[in-house]
Amino acid sequence: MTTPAAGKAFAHRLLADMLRIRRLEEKCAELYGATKIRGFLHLYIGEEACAVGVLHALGPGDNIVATYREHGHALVRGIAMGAIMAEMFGKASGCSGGRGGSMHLFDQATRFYGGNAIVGGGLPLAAGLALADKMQGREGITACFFGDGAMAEGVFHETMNLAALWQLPVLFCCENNFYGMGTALHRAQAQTDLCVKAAAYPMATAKVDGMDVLAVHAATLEAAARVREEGRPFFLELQTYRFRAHSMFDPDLYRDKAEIEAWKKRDPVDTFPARLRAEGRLTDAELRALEAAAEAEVAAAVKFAEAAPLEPVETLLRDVHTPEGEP
Amino acid sequence: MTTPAAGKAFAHRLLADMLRIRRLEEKCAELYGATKIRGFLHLYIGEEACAVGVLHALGPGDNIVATYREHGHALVRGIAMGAIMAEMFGKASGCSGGRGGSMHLFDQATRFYGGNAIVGGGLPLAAGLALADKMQGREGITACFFGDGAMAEGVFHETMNLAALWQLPVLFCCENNFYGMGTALHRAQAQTDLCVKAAAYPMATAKVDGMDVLAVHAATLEAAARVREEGRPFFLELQTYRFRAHSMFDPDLYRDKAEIEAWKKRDPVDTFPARLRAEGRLTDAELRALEAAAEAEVAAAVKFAEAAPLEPVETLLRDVHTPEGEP
Amino acid sequence: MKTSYREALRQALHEALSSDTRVFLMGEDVGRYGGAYAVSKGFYDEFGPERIRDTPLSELGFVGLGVGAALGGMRPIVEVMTVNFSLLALDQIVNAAAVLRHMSGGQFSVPVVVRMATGAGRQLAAQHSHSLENWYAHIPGIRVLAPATIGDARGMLAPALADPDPVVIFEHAQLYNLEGELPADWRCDIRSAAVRRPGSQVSVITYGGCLPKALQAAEMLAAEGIDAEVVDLRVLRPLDTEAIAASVGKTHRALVVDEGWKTGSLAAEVVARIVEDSFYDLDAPPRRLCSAEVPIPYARHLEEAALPQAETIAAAVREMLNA
Amino acid sequence: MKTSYREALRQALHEALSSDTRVFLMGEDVGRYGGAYAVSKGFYDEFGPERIRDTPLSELGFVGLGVGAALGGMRPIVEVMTVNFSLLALDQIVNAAAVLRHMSGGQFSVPVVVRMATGAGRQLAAQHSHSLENWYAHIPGIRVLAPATIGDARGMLAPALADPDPVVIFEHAQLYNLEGELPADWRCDIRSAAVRRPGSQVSVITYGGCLPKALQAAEMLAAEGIDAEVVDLRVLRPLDTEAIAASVGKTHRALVVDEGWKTGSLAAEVVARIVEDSFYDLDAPPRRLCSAEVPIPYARHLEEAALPQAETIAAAVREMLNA
Ligand SMILES: Cc1ncc(C[n+]2csc(CCOP(=O)(O)OP(=O)(O)O)c2C)c(N)n1
Ligand SMILES: Cc1ncc(C[n+]2csc(CCOP(=O)(O)OP(=O)(O)O)c2C)c(N)n1
Ligand SMILES: [Mg+2]
Ligand SMILES: [Mg+2]
Repeated sequence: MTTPAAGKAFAHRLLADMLRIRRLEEKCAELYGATKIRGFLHLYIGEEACAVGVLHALGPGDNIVATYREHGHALVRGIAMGAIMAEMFGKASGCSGGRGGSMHLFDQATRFYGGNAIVGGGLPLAAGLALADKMQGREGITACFFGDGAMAEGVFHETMNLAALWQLPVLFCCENNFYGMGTALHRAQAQTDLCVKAAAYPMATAKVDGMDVLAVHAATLEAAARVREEGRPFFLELQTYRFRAHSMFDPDLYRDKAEIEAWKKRDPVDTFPARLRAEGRLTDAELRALEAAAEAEVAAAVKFAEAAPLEPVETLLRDVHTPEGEP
Repeated sequence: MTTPAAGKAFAHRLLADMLRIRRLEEKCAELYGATKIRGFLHLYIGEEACAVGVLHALGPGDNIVATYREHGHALVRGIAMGAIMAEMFGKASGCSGGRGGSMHLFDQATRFYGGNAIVGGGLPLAAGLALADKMQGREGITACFFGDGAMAEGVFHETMNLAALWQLPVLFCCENNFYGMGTALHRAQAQTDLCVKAAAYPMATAKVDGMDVLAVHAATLEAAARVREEGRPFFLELQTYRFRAHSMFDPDLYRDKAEIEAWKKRDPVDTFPARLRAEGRLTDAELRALEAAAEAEVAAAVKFAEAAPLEPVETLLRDVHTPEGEP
Repeated sequence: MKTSYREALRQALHEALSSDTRVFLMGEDVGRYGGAYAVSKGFYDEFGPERIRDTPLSELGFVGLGVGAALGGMRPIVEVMTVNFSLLALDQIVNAAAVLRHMSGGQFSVPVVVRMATGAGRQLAAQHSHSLENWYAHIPGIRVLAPATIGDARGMLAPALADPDPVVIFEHAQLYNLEGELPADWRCDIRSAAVRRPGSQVSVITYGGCLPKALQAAEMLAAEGIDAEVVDLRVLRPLDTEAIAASVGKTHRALVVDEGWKTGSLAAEVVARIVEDSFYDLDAPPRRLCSAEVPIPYARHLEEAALPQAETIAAAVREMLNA
Repeated sequence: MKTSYREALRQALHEALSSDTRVFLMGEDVGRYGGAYAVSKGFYDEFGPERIRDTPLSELGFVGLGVGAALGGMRPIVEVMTVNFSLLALDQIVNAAAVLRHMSGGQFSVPVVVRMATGAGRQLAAQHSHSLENWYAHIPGIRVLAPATIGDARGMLAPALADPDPVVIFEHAQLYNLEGELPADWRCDIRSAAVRRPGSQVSVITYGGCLPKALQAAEMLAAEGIDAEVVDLRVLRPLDTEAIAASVGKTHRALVVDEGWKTGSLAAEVVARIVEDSFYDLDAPPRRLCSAEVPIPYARHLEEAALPQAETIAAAVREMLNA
C-alpha cells in the first residue's frame, strides 16, 4: 500500500527513524550490561514501525502519552538522543533531569507527557489532556500508547467510556505485541480481538500491521483525521512483536523460538529497506549512509551522556513542589 | 409468557414474596422517619420482580452476592424478616449482629454473602466464590446482583474478563434501573445497551423485562441452566425502575414525574395480581390473604426488632479477628 | 454573617468557577443531583454541563482525567464523593499527581484540587466511615487540607487552586451542617495551623471533625477550672510543626485527638514531632485519643463508643492533669 | 543449610501447595514466567495452571477474586507483584477482606494471604519504589508481616495460611538475593518482634529491608565500642509493644529506622508507643531515621541519599549517644 505521503524522502525519514531507535536500543542493552544504565530497561526492538508510523502522522500541537517502553517514541517525537541517553545514565542533563530514568522520559517542548511505569496509568492522563484541549478550544489531539496487557486493567474500561461519552479527541494506540510480560494475550484475555473490545464502548476502531511502517502511517493519518474532524476518540490496534525479552530481568522462557523467529522475518528494519530497494527507491549507498548516521548519533549521544554532570546530592529535595513564584 | 413452573401455587409464592418486600420496605421508610432506622437506607420498591424472579430460580447450594439495595434479596433468600429488621435497628439479634445495618445483611445459612456498600465491590467476590466452587468441584453457581451504574467501574471490566477467561459459573444479574444515583444511564455510559457491553468479553447475555416476575424467573432458569451445564458465566440484564429516591437523603430532583408515573403503571405488585386475576388464578380473597400475611409478618418483625437487645458496648472490639480456636 | 459549612464551601466553589474559566468541577452526581452533600446544588444550571461534569462511577478514571486536564492547563476540582471511594483512585493520586513534577525533572506541574468527604458518625458502617487522612499526609508531592471551620471552608479553596501542585481537601461529613458566623477575615493561608482556643495547661491538638468535639471538651474543662488550648492542624501535609512546638512549649502537655484508627495514625506523627522538637518542654508523656481499632460499626451506641467524643476528650485531659 | 531468602520463600510456598489442596497461588506472571522475582519458578509445571494461576493485569479484580475464593473455602495466596500496584487493589483489601468478618457479625472469615514485594534501592524510580507498609498497618482486620530474614521467609507463610483472617506479607525487593543459613528452628509465630542483636546502649528498631542495614550499622558501631541492640518488628500489625518496651527499658534510648517517608510513617507509631509505654525509661528523645520526603529518584546517588543506609544509621546512633 502506498500513500501520497510515501514519497522517497519521506520513506527515507521513516527508515532513518527506525534505524535510530534500533541502534539506540542495541547500545542501551550493551550499556546495561556495562552497568551504565540501571533500573528497568524495556526494549522496543522489533516494534519500531509502530512509533515511527504513528508519530510521523501527528503534528507538533498534538500531545503524546507513552509507556515505560518509550525510548522510540521519545526519540521520534524529537527528544535529543543525548538527552535520552543522559537520562538513562541518571545525569542532570537527562530529559527528566536524571530523576526519571528509562521509564520516565518527559519533554515539555514536544508535548511528550512521559513514559509511565504503571500499566494503563497513561490512559486517563491522555483523556484528561484531550478534555483540557477540548474545553480550551485547542486544535491538538492526544495520542496514547499502551499495550495489549493494559486492556485488562479497569482503568482502560473507565477511560474508554469517558472518552466515548464526552467525545474526547484521543487516538488510542494499542501496541499489541501479544504478550504482557510472560503472559500471552490469549491466556490473559478471553476476548483476543482487541478491536471488538474497544468497539463496545462504542468507538471506531482499526487493526493494522504494526510491522509495516507505511501501513501504520496511513492508518494513523486516517484515524487522526477522523479524531480531529469528529472530535471523537478512535482505537487503533497495531499488531507487532518484541524481539527481545520484556525487560533485562526477563529470561524469556515463555515464548517458543519458532514464534520469535517467524516474527523476526518481518523485522521492519529489514523488510522496509528491502521493499524500498525493490521499488528502486533506496540504494545500498543511501542505506549505508542512514546506518552510518544512526551509529554516529548513538556514539555522540553516549559521549554526551558520559560527559554530562550528576546533580549534586544537596538538591535532593528539588522538584517535589513547584518553587514559590513559578507558574 | 407462561412457564411450567408458573403453576398457581408457585405464582402465589412469587406474588407473596413481592408483597413481603413491598410492605417491609414501606415500613422501613416509616421507621426511618421515626429515626428507628439510621444510616443509609436504599429502597428496592418497584424492583421486586427482579429479586423474586431470580432467586426463585436458584437452589440452596447457590451463592448470592448483593448490593446495598438488598433487603428484598435477603428476605426472598430466606433471612427472617425479624432478623433483617433487627439489623436495621442495630440490635444484637440482627442478621449481622447490628454491625452492618441496612447495607450489610449477611447470612451464612442461606449462602447470602452480603450487601456491599461499594458499588461494584461484590463483583470480584462473586467470581472468587465461583472459582472456589469450581476448584472444589462443588455444584453451586454464584448469582451476583449489581446496578447499571456499576458497569462503568473498572472492577466490572476486570471481573467480566476473569469470569470469561477462567470459565467461572457466575450469573451476573444487572438490575438496570436506568439511574446511578442522580445520573441517568445515557449520561454515564456511552454504550447504553448493557448486553452489548457484556457480550464483548465475550459472554452470553439476555435482556429481560424486570417488571415481569415470570419473565425474570423464566430467563433466570434458562441462564442458570446454561451456567451449570457450560460452567461459563452469563450476563442477565433486568430492566427495571426504582419508584423511590436513591436513598433517604435524595430529594429526587433529576427524574421527571412523567417518567416515574409511566413506570409505576408497570408496578409488578399491581400488574402481576391483575394478570393472575384475569387468568382466573387469583381471587380477591386470596389476594387479601397474601396482603394480610405480609402485613402480619412486618408487624411481627418490628415487634421482634423493638424487643431485641443491644450488644453491650464492652464487646466493641469483637469480630475484628477470628477468636483463637475458631475455624 | 450567619452561614453554614456547606454554604461556605459552596460560595468558595462559586467564586472559583465565576472568576477563572480554567476551573471546572467534576465528580459523581455533582451536577443534576446537586452533589451528594448538596454543596454544588444549582451549579449545573448556572455553569452548565461542560463545567459541572457529572461523571460515571469511575473513580480511578475521572481522577486521572482531572490530573491530565491539569497537565493540559485547566484547574480541575475533582470531587470524590467520599474518601472511602478514593481507595479506587489512589493510583492516579499517588503514582501520577504526586510524582509527575518530580519524575519529569520539574517540567510538568499538576494543579489539580481533589475534594472528598471523610469520617464517620452517621451510622454508615464499616465501608463508609473511613478517616484515611494520614494515608494522604504520608505522600510527598501533595498538600493535604482539612477545613474544620466555616472560615476555612470558605477560605481554603482559593489558595488550593492557586497552588501549582496537587491539593487534597478533606471535608468531614459531620461538618456540612455546622452553622455559625462567617468571619470577615475568612481569607487564609494553607500553610499554618491555628490556635482555636488559647489555653495554658494542656494542648489539645486535632483537626477536621474532631475540632468541634475538642472545643466542646475545652468548655466542659473550663467549667472545672482546667484551661485547655485547642490547636487545629488545618494543614495535614506539610505539618506546621512550629505551631505545635509553640503550643506545647507553653502548656507542657499534649493530647492529640484524631478520628483515624490509633495505630499508624496522623496522631502518631504529631506525637513523634512533639518528642523530636519539644521533648524537654514536656511535663508528661503526650497522649493520643483516636478511634478504637475496629471497623466502624453500624449500631449507634457502638459507633459512638468507637469514636473520640467530647466526653472522652475531657476525660483524657483530666487524667493527664491528675496523673 | 545455606540458602537464599528467595529459596526460603519458595520452599514455604512449595510446602503449602503440597500439603493443602485448598491452597493455590495467583497473580501476574506467577506461572509461565516463574514470578517477577522468580519465587515460583517451576511451580507452573509442577502444580499446573489450576493451582498456579497467571492472572491478567487486573489487580483489583484478582485480589477481589482471592477474597471471594477465601470466603468460598479455599486458601488463596495472592501475589501482587509489588506494593506499587497494590494501590489499585486497596479497595478489595480495605473494604472487603478487612471488614467482611466484622460487617457480617462474625459469620464470614476471609483466610486470604496477600504477598507483595516492597521497597526501593534498585533505581526503579518514583512509581516503583514505594514503602507503604504503614498504610496497611493502619487497618484493623488484617495482619501485616515483614519477613526480613531467611528464617522468617521460610517460616511465616504457614502460620499466615493457618490464620483464618487476612494476612498481608511484605517481601522487600532487596532481600530476595540475601544469602545465609536457614536456621534449624525456622518455625515461628506471627505475633512477636525479635531481637536480632542484643545490645545495651541503644535500641535500633526496624523491619524489612532496613534490618540488614541496621545490623551492619551495629557492627560498625561495635567496632567503635558502641553496643546497639537491633529489634526486628517482624509483625507490623498488631505491633509487639511489649518487645519494644522491653528493649527500650533496657537501653533507655531508641532509634527507629523505616524506609517509609518520615511523615506519617510506621516509625512515628513506634515512637508514639515508646513515649506512651516507656516515657520514664527514656534517657533521650526517641529518634527516627526514615526516607527523605521526596519521590524516589532514579539516579543512583540520589536514590541512595534518599534512603536510610548503614552509614546514616550509625551516624544517627553516634549523635544520640554524644548528645
Ligand atoms: C499496574 C501494573 N501492574 C503490573 C505491572 C508490572 N508490569 C510491567 S509491564 C507489564 C506487562 C504489560 O504488558 P503490555 O501492556 O502488553 O505492554 P508491553 O510490555 O507488552 O509493551 C507488567 C505486568 C505494572 N508496571 N503496572
Ligand atoms: C465505588 C463507589 N462509588 C460511589 C458510591 C456512591 N453511590 C452509592 S450507590 C451509587 C449509584 C449506583 O448506581 P447503580 O449501580 O445503578 O445501582 P442502583 O443504586 O441504581 O441500584 C453511588 C454513586 C459508592 N457507594 N461506591
Ligand atoms: Mg504486550
Ligand atoms: Mg441503577
